Amino acid sequence: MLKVSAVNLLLVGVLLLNLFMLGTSRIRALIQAAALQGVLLGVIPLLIHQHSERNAGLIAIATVLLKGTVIPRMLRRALREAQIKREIEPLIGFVPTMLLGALGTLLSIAFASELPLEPQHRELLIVPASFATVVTGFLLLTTRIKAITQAIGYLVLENGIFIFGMLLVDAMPFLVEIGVLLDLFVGIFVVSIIIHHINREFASLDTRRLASLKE
Amino acid sequence: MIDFQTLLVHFALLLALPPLLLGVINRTKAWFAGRRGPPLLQPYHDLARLFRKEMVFSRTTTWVFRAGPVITLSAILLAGSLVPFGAFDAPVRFSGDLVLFVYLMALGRFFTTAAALDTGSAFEGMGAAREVSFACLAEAALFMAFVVLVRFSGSLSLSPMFHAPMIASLHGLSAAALFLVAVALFVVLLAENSRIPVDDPSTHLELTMIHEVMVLDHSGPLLGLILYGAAIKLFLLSALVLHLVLPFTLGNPLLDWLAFLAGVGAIAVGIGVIESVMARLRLRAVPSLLIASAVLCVFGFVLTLV
Amino acid sequence: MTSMPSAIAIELAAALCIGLSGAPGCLRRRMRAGGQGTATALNLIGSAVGFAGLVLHARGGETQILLLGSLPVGRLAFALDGLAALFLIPILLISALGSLYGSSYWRDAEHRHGGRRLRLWWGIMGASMMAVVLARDAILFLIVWELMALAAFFLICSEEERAEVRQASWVYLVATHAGTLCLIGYFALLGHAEGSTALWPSLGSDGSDWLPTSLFALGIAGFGLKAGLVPLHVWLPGAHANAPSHVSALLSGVLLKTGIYGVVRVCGLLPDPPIWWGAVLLGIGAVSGVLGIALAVAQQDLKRLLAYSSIENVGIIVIGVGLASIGRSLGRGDLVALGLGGALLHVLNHSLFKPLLFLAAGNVLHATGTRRISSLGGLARTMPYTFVLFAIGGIAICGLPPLNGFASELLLYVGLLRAAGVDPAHGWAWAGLAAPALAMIGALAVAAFVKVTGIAFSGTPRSPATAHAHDPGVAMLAPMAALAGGCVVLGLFPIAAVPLLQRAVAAWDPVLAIATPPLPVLAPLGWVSAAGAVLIASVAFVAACFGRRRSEPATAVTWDCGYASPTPRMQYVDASFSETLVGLFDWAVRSRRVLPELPGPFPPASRFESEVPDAVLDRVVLPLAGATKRGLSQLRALQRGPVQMYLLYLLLTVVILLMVAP
Amino acid sequence: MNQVLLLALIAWPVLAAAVAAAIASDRRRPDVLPVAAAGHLALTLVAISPPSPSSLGGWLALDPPGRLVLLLLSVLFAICAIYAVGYLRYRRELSNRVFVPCLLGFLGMTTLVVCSQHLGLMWVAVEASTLTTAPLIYFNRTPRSIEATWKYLLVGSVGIALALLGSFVLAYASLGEDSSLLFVDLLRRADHMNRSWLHVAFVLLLVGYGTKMGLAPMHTWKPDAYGEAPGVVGALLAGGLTNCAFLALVRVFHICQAAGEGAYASRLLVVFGLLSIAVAAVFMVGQRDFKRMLAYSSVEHMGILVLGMGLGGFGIFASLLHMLNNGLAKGVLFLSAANIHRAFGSKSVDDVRGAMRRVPLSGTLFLFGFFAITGSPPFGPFVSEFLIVSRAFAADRFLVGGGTLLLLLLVFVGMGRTILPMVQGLPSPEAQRTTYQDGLLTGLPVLLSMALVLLLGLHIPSPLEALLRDAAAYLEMIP
Repeated sequence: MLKVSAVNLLLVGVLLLNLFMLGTSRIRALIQAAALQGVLLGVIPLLIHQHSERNAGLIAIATVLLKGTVIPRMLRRALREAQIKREIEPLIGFVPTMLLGALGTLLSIAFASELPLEPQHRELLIVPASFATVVTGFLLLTTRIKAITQAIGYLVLENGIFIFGMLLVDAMPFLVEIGVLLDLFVGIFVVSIIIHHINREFASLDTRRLASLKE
Repeated sequence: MIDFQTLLVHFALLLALPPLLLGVINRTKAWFAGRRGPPLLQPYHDLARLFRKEMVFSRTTTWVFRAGPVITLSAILLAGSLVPFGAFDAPVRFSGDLVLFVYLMALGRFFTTAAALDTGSAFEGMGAAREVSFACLAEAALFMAFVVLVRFSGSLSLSPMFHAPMIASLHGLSAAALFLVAVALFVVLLAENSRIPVDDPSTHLELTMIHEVMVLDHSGPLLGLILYGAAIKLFLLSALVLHLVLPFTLGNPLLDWLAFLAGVGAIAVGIGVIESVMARLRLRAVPSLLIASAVLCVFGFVLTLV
Repeated sequence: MTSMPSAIAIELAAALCIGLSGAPGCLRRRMRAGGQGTATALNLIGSAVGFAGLVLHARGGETQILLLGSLPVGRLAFALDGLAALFLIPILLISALGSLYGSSYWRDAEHRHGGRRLRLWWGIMGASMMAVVLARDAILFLIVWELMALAAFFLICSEEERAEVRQASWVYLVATHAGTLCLIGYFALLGHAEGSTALWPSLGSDGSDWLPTSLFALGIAGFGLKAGLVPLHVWLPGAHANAPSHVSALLSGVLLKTGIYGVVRVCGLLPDPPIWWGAVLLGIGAVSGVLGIALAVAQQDLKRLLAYSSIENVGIIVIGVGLASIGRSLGRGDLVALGLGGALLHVLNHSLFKPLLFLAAGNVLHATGTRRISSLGGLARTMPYTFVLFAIGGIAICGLPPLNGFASELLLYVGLLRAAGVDPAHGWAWAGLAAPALAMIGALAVAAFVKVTGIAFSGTPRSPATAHAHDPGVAMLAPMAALAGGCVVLGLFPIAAVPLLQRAVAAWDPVLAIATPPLPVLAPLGWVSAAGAVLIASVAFVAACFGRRRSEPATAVTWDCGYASPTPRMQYVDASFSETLVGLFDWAVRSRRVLPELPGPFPPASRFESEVPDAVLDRVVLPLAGATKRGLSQLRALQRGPVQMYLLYLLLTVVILLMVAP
Repeated sequence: MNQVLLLALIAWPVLAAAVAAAIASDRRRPDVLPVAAAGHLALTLVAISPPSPSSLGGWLALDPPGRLVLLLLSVLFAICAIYAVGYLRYRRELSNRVFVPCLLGFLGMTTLVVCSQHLGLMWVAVEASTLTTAPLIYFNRTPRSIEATWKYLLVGSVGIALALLGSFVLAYASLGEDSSLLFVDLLRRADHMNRSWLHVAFVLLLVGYGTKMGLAPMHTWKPDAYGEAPGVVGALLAGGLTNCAFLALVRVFHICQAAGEGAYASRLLVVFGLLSIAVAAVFMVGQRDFKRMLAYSSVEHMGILVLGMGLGGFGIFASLLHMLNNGLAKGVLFLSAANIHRAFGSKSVDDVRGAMRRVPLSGTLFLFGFFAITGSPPFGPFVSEFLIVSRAFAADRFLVGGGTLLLLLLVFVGMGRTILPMVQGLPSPEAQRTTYQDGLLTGLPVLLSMALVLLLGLHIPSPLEALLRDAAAYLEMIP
């Protein structure tokens, strides 16, 4: 029971971080928030696993390492290399995006309540939190202009999916979890390389310049 | 089938009478104009004179120019053997001979117009163009009339078809249908022989619009053939129309022959009268006249359906 | 009985021989005159073998299927029945004569690039057309059908360096692909109804009524596109006009007939089709005939004129097929025999005189370098043989006695009139209305071909090239002479074709065919021969009466009503010749005119131009296509470039799908 | 032997990739490709012949559809490997240090996708294959190619992420005693699955793997990627990667059918199929860039694949057959298009004229490839498309069948209007200045794949037919 409330507490934190990420205007803060979210996610498996502590522990460590430290560092490096203004340029303003995010959260909660859950997951906020985070990721991806902010959006999207994975921390084999994390890592790695090249070719990370291929 | 005893009489009439028809027409017109006019046999004299004359050919012409009148005349003569005269069946008759009749006429037209174009003269080209253009409508009208008669007679041969009215005309509706067909056929007759109101044969050659202008360059015997053929064509169509205006027989062969001659003469007089009292139509108006005649036949056809 | 498979085998061997005729040439090194003789020889041999096979088939009994193996979903099934045999004749004839003609018309010396490719596809086309009529399996049929279509495409764009050729071949390609798609639908539906891909099945009439109807519609659309029925004829004029002339001959003489073949098979689908099938076909046929020939009269391009007259002839043939279908619905064997017999006889006839005309046009094009009728003239003097052959073709195509066109049209007239008038109780009177239409078609055909012979061949030359034209060599004249001979023979002795027709009709509708008197009883074919003979005799006689007179007659300049020195430019030209008729059909033909404005009493030199666009292609299809393209290009805004937009599509898709999820 | 076979099959290309990376010289490096391809093909032929191998306790195995895809993949890669050697000779100015290893890595990862019998593992493999292809698209090092890569990476990764979420949801739907993510277990427990979770899972997986396949409206990365990538990469993506994604989708669809939700899934598949064909047709009309046009053609045929799958019955057989036909025909088109691109130095239709005279072999094959891909007999795609339309009629879906035929006509017009002017006519003088000529290495592979397409149209070899029938039967069978 205690575990459950603790987990929900963490998830609420995650949701708040979502809104913050949608609202903030500074890329550095955005990266911080994403990293913090990663750390929070890393803690959750330790709380909700039934058995197989070892795997849960390993996963938690890997998650915290990757999402909390390594990936944010890569992003910061990309940011440093690209000599760009630290402001986030939204396609639509911050307030509208926040409102959309809030709306998305509400919808996710409503939608999640439609779906039947296993008895041991009834009280948990996992499903709504996961969907809300996914929506947040999408919002970052679709409303932000700088390539790097989109990368962060992708990271947040993955976080949301990771949250859903908590439901299956027992069913899901260790190998797959690690594989997923590894893929995420490589993905972000390749993305940051491409960001590097974009910056070199276009002297900016403004994706509005990446619109020469069209009908 | 062919029966030879009528064949002789038939061809005798076919070859002898047509120029006389022209004479009758001219006399009628003269009478209306208050002149004495040429003697009835004048056309024979003209033909005889032409056949004696020399020929002059344009340098641009080829064998088509010479072949045209010859083939036309032969086609018309052959067609003539299919047409029943008065109460008598045609010497040659078989199921489907009506198609042969129409297509022989068409063959004649093909060569007349080809010969006209062979001279390369603008006038004759003009005439040929009008001839073929109006024929499209005239042939449609003619065939529409034939369809009605086929429905009357249940036969596909000219002789039974044109003798059918004798039986059918008792019925009121069919009498109406027959009347429509008769009018249409008469219009076709005028058009095919380029008489007024479609064309005026008696004007000076260059000013006539269709037939005469096509034969500008023909001279001597060839011209004679052409005129002779035209006369035969007129005679044949008049014989066809005759069946519809007096659809009965007297029973006695001699009387029937006389009735036939009188009838054809009467039609010739009628043509003469029309030529005297009517003016020539504007060229643009000719198609509507022919279409009208075709429509009459369609009405006749519809009447046969009820 | 046992001779039958061997007959099929012989036909297939012939097809193989023809199909490979172009291959040896391609094996030679480039730029070396390759295998022209070989190709022609193989074509001739192949068609000889094919005719031998036909003779064998004529001896032997009824149809048997020859199975050679399997395809991914179908079987390699062939069969040779009366109908197929009849359609094989034009294929064999024209592919042989055409290649003979082409061997000197399309020399490698003049056509370095195209030559060997043309011969290759020529062979393939001949073979695939044979396979089309022999095929007895839907998949096999579609394969050879498309092979034929592609071969025709490559033949049409033999001179692809010319823009108009590319345009014409493109229009053809779209049309034929549309047709193929219709046929794919047709055979898919047929397979659904029959449960097999075997051809040609006859459905039980108990099937739900919409299925045969939709099959009929699909079949007529698919095959009608190939046959060139109005309004599906859009590809035909351009393709025929721009292909090499012997290819035009093959297209018009044979390719269109495969479409007719399909239409005939489609009409054989039901044992007792609804009468409106036949009525629709009669209507389509009449419209195609009248409009086709009306447009032909209006044409100013020799080969386009011939192409439109092909549409007219296809219309005539389809009238016959419609009559046969009506006869089938009424259970009247005489109508079936006369309608289908007339149609098939006209198929044979048209495959004689139309190639003849196209080859003659080829001679003219070869000698003068132009297809414009109004710049020709006087060819009767410079190219006498070509003129005679063209005239024979022209008279025949107008259906005038004593040539072959008359016999087939006579059968149709008799059939239509019998349907209207004879035994009215079991008749369908409205069929009678098609007879005047046919008569009008005939008269218009006379107008069209009088115009060509008169303007292009008679008179005086209108251009220097025309003045120095000359007849081609015997290698080009001989095939034409053969075709002309065919026209005369079939015209004088149509009886000769009767056994073929009887077998074909029997293959199409065995039930009614048994109870029907033979064609010569139904139609006066004997009288046709007699009339022809008498006509020729009387012409000879009258001519003789003049022949013995006088020495050389005097010659003079054409009498131009007193004007002493007429020039070639004063002659009547084709546009003015057809002016009246174009005016008469203006509602369909819609000619474009550029009238000169004549300012003041002494106007400067000015010109009058008129052209006749295709009623359907230029006024309906192309504008429609343009509008569609513009409409679709509006949708391109969906892909403007920003990746955010694309990601939004993903999100929306997911959301919508989750909303509609049950 | 049976145990290690699949491991070898996956490890061999990866090994080759390592070797290629180790080789220093740009000249020598490409020669690794044919060797690796030959080895892979040999192993494949062993693997697809019974007994079917499996290893890692059933995580790696070859199910009947897998055999088909593996065969196609291996053959296509062999063809492209030969071609790549010839192609890279013309691109000496660019280093292939990344290109060649990534090609081989791509082969390894796609093989892993085909062999993996575990939902999660399959996802990992698909994502990995996405990552290995990104550098391939970026080969030309131009701003446009960066843009293409960026879009490919972002859209692809997000799509794949959705697929991951879908996999999790599916796993959750079948949660219970002794549940695992092995397909056998999922199939076995299908009828206990929770319906509403299953629907969510299928939607997410459809969108996710559909993005990878390039179904409309998730196809947006395709024209950019195919347009900017080298032709050989385009061939591999259109013929290989998309089919792997299709295989993944088919496996999920199979589970849905087993769970008794086939009707719902089929409806979605048919809808997406028709939508993809329609969208492709719309964007093909008036297309000026012939490589982008091929991309849309790929979208269209992905649509046809899912359409056939959704129609069920012998539509499944047809769809699998069409997968082979389309893969090989795409090989013909992309490779010959690449040759034409080399010869004219432009991929805009306005600059390309008379390809049949400038590069006779490539031009002619391009034209015939066009006829093949538009479903003209006697080429392979005709058979499969005919079967699919017949299936639509047989299932009384007459509107679907008729609509498909209409759209196919529109596609034909759109493609033909673009392609015919390219191959016909006289080439412009600029075209004569480029050095490219059809050679053995760049011509033969195209000819080879064309021959295969033609063969499939006229006669399907009995072993292949057996494979197809097994696969169709396996997908129709519901445990």
